[in-house]
Amino acid sequence: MSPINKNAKQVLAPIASNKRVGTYHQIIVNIGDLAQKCKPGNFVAIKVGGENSALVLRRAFAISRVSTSSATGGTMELIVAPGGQGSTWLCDRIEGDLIDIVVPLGTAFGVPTEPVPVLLVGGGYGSAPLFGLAEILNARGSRVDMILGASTSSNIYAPMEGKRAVNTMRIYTEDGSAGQTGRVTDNLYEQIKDLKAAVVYSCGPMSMLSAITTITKALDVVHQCSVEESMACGIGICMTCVLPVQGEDGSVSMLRSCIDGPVMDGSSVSWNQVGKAL
Amino acid sequence: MSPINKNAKQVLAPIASNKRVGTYHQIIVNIGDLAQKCKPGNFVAIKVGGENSALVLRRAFAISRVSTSSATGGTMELIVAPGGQGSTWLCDRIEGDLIDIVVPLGTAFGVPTEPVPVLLVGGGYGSAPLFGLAEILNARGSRVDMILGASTSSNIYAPMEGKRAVNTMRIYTEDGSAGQTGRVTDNLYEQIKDLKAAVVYSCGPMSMLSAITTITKALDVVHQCSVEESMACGIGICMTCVLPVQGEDGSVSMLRSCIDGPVMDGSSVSWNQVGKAL
Amino acid sequence: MTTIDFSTTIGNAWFPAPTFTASGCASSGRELAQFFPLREMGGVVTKSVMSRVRPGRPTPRMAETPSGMLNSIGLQGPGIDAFLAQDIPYLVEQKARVIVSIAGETVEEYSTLARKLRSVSGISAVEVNISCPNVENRGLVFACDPDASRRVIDGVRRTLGGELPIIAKLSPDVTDLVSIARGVVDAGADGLALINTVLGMVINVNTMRPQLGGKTGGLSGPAIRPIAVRAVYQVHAALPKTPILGMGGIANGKDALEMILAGASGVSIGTASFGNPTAIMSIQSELKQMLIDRGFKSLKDAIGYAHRVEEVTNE
Amino acid sequence: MTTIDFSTTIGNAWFPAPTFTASGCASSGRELAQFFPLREMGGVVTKSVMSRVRPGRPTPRMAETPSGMLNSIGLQGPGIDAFLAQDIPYLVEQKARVIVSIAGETVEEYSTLARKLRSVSGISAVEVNISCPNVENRGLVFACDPDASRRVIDGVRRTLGGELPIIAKLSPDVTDLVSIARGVVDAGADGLALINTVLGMVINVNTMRPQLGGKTGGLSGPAIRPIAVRAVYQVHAALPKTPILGMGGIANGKDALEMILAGASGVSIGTASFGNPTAIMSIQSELKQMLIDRGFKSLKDAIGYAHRVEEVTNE
Ligand SMILES: Cc1cc2nc3c(=O)[nH]c(=O)nc-3n(C[C@H](O)[C@H](O)[C@H](O)COP(=O)(O)OP(=O)(O)OC[C@H]3O[C@@H](n4cnc5c(N)ncnc54)[C@H](O)[C@@H]3O)c2cc1C
Ligand SMILES: Cc1cc2nc3c(=O)[nH]c(=O)nc-3n(C[C@H](O)[C@H](O)[C@H](O)COP(=O)(O)OP(=O)(O)OC[C@H]3O[C@@H](n4cnc5c(N)ncnc54)[C@H](O)[C@@H]3O)c2cc1C
Ligand SMILES: Cc1cc2nc3c(=O)[nH]c(=O)nc-3n(C[C@H](O)[C@H](O)[C@H](O)COP(=O)(O)O)c2cc1C
Ligand SMILES: Cc1cc2nc3c(=O)[nH]c(=O)nc-3n(C[C@H](O)[C@H](O)[C@H](O)COP(=O)(O)O)c2cc1C
Ligand code: FES
Ligand code: FES
Repeated sequence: MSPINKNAKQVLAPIASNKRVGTYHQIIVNIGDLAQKCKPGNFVAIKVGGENSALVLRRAFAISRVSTSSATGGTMELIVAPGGQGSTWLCDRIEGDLIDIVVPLGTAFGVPTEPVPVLLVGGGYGSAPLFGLAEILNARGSRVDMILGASTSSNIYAPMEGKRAVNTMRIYTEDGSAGQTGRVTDNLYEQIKDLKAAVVYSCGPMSMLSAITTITKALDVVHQCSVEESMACGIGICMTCVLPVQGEDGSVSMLRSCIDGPVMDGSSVSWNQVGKAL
Repeated sequence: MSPINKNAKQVLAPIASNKRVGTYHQIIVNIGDLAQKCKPGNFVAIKVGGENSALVLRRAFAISRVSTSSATGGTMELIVAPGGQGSTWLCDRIEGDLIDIVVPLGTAFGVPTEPVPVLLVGGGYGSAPLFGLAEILNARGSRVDMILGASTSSNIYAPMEGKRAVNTMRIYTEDGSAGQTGRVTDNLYEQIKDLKAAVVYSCGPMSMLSAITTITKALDVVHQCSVEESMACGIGICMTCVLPVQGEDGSVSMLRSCIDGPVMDGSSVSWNQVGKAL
Repeated sequence: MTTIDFSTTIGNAWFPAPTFTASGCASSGRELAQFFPLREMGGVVTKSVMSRVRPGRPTPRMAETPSGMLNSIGLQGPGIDAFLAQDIPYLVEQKARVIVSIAGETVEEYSTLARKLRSVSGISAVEVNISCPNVENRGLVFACDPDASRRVIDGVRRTLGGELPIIAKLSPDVTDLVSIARGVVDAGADGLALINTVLGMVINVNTMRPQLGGKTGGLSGPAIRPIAVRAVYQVHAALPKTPILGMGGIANGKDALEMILAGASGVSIGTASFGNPTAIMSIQSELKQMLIDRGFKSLKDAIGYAHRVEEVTNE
Repeated sequence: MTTIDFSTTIGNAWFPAPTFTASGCASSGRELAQFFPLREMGGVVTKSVMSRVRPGRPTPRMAETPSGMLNSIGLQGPGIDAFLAQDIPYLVEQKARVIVSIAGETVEEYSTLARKLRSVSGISAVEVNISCPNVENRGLVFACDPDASRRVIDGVRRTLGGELPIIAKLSPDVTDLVSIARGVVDAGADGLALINTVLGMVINVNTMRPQLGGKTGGLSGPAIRPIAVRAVYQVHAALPKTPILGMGGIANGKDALEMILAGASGVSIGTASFGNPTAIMSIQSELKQMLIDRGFKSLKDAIGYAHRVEEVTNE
């Protein structure tokens, strides 16, 4: 059997809860045993709009955390920003509603074999998958520090329970409504050095990932980032979600961010060629 | 102001109740003062499918009855057969849901100035508007008899309370599962004669209306029928819902069944030209 | 409240707003007047009228399709004389601005129709619907034949003289829309209406025959909007000075803005009015607000804005 | 359980079921194999492959539209040699029936590609995607040019000899689809694939520029189904003996049946697989059941059934 998405299944899953958190919705979905197959960084593709819908494509959402406790029977948590038609529809679902999902999809964050200090950087709802990751890194003995940024405080997603696995958390908002005024990248160079971080993990807007890569490259630190490109299928069959990625031999090719991503090695992404013709 | 649909309004109206009756749904909608403007035979055009829906056209439904009592604040009753996408969506609405309606539309059944015996003939959900009509005719002193037909018993819509205004009710089913085996037109000629009916009112499939017209013409009895053609707009702007109708001068022209109907003089409809090029 | 110059022009015709009915989607105007005053929109484009009374195609004349519909009306209508006697006076009385749409089966019929319009007052422009079968050429649709298209517009231009603006309404069912557009503009069209419906068909899986009486029908509604936007964008790129009335699936202010940015000077709304009788009014106010939100001082500044040349940025 | 002969043929190629992937909507096949065994459908139509490696168009490459989507992939691919080395062996190993889709920028490139296919085993047919810009003729799409279409198919036919069936894939963006179809059949095509995507555009109302990196894109999905059904119906009426692979917005068994009744011998499923990875499997079983319910003993009896002549009834 092919290794692509080898654990992915299409299932109808019931919503366990849907709670507003700031501008986001925290949506918990019962996915049973599939929860055991989900790794931090994986995403889920959800059918939106219901019957008779004019929306024909699934929407991708990062899996924030999974719980495999026998009490809940396996759940995954999503952090959804109601924006356009599909995400608004999803945020309108209530407990018990069934949603059609394909999960788990895509690559996962690589976890170091040794407990090394790591820094997690999230922008907006991009912090979501970092909390699941933090728990695992923390459990493996890594020191985990986190930096979150957003345009304004209500766009910062930083749940109480998520902070348990984190050593320090620094917050930046562009309007200064929470934490420091500015962007996550403002003092990133110094922070990586101070923390002696061996790996930077990131998730957020593409411009942020690109800026982080510049810094991690200068410091020669590993940067694993979760990218976000428009995806029509989420399973590797349409070629819409591509990013220019440099191979071992230096040549750049267009890789699918749904199966060769969303977690990619930031230093291999040819950021200045994103959105340009090769 | 133009006389076309002069009372029609587009409003968001709450569903008061939705109850299954046989294969149909009896749906009651709060329409406030608009109920006073609805006459038997009028119809309502309802937006279906909800937000993001791929269904772009309204669906027409005959108004079965209205209530203008101050207790309910004005309601209309619909009898809906869940069939395709739009009607199924409507039947899935629950109490309190708001629906986007345009009401009242189309022509109404003409009520005789004198109390004369009348016969009401309905096929399937076509009986719906006849009950509201029966109440008015009965209140005006007419003797009202009714004949209902359908393929099978569960497709007969004949509510208890509806029967109050009716003198006799005869039922025909094609499979014999209720009433007599056969069609409403089987003994219609004799029944019209026996009842000395001065007007036949009908609503149902086009083939039934056509067959009734043959009989009423032979007996020289007035036949007011409510037709059902595919309607894209329901308000007279698209010209999709036309029927060949003979004018005073004998010439046949294509009239819109949404504004020159749905109630039409059966003898003026050129039934054998329906669906043909003029 | 911020204001904006919301007016638009097509040839020498001025309209206070860029929102119009689409031909054949407002009947004579009376039916919509129940829902809003006709003078509040940019203008009424009337149903394409022919010389003589036309019964149109057999029913069923419509089929709903995903995010769209097919229609096969076959230009049912009362003929030009009855139309001018009954409908125009009503529209004028309502203070509506009127664009009369004409359709013919021969080049000559179009000219005859144009002749009848010359002396009629209260008409702002003539829309020449050339998406009709040419009986003189095996029923080939005029708008699919560059030469026949040109000849129709040329005949109408000569007949009308220079006064009334002519808007040629084109079909998207062609290999090279830009060359058809160029041809009719060369022949004297002041503006273009894009797009007419796309030829389609639905087969009823129960009867296992075509659903429409006329077998094929015209596809309209949001389903075709990307085709319409592309058509307007392509033609505006080639003929930036020619005003375009953009249409095809416009259902809200955002859709109207998309069409304006692509290069339309005004928008026509058809199918959306079937689903929502007051669609034109809400589209109009949403569009105005969206233009204001984006800092436009006038509608005209937004026309074709999506074509602007990329500023060179050095990051 | 009632059974039915569900098989279909295109030229001399036999398929146990009439359901195929649409080119470019199943990548190399491996990705879908996670969701169902590839051999269970009629066949895999591979992504159009060119001579050399192609990076494709810039992102964003897609935009969702009402009941549809635009794509602008630009035929990204590994080139024919890598494709034959990596993808074909996998598909053969999976016991999938394979239709290879080829695309070129010159008439010569198509022939070159065909030559490479001659000696490859495990291929059932070749789909020649001629909806590509012809670099030798101002980038005019081959399928929009009757003469260039014919020359491409003629070249492929000569190169392949008589063995592998050739399916010419046409674009609906033409004035006269039937004449293009006739031309390629005369030039040696055994079958036709209808339809490729319809050219469209979306403008982002925030950036106020075209949404796609490539500006225009191809419209697919249920929105275009009425156009596809019409295309298949028209071409089947003109060329009743030519097998057609029908596609465009097929999302369930009913849609597939509609296409078969219109005249398709098989159906390809593209966009529906994006929304539902197992779409092809459910379409296949729904279609089979609907045919049985309607009393068909074999799929072949249903092909083009909507064209049957009206029995004369005397009512
Ligand atoms: C790998 C991945 C992970 C994601 N994780 C999250 C998450 O955890 N929380 C969350 O709220 N959103 C997430 N998104 C974005 C999400 O998939 C939707 O795109 C977003 O919710 C907007 O969809 P919409 O239907 O509301 O908007 P619409 O405007 O209706 O969307 C139209 C189309 O554009 C695409 N699109 C719009 N915005 C984006 C975007 N930002 N990125 C990619 N495609 C877009 C949509 O997918 C859709 O196909 C993720 C996207 C990807 C690719
Ligand atoms: C004047 C009038 C009164 C009606 N009254 C009733 C009523 O009281 N109760 C009731 O259940 N239905 C009634 N109908 C039929 C109703 O409008 C819907 O057409 C029917 O419910 C099927 O719609 P759908 O969305 O479920 O089917 P779909 O298959 O999704 O409909 C597709 C399209 O075909 C049209 N269509 C399908 N069936 C019919 C039909 N039988 N007549 C006309 N158009 C059709 C639909 O309106 C729609 O545009 C009436 C129709 C008209 C014109
Ligand atoms: C029911 C109907 C009737 C139409 N009649 C005409 C017509 O008479 N003349 C014409 O030029 N276009 C006619 N059209 C095409 C519309 O004017 C318009 O070009 C097309 O529907 C696309 O716009 P829409 O998607 O907003 O409806 C008709 C469209 C519909 C749906
Ligand atoms: C993302 C995408 C990629 C496509 N790539 C190709 C291709 O490489 N070659 C080709 O002939 N058609 C290609 N097509 C067109 C499809 O094969 C098909 O003709 C069209 O999408 C209509 O079918 P659908 O509505 O089921 O998707 C592509 C379509 C899509 C959506
Ligand atoms: S989203 Fe389709 S290949 Fe990645
Ligand atoms: S339904 Fe549109 S005119 Fe009657």
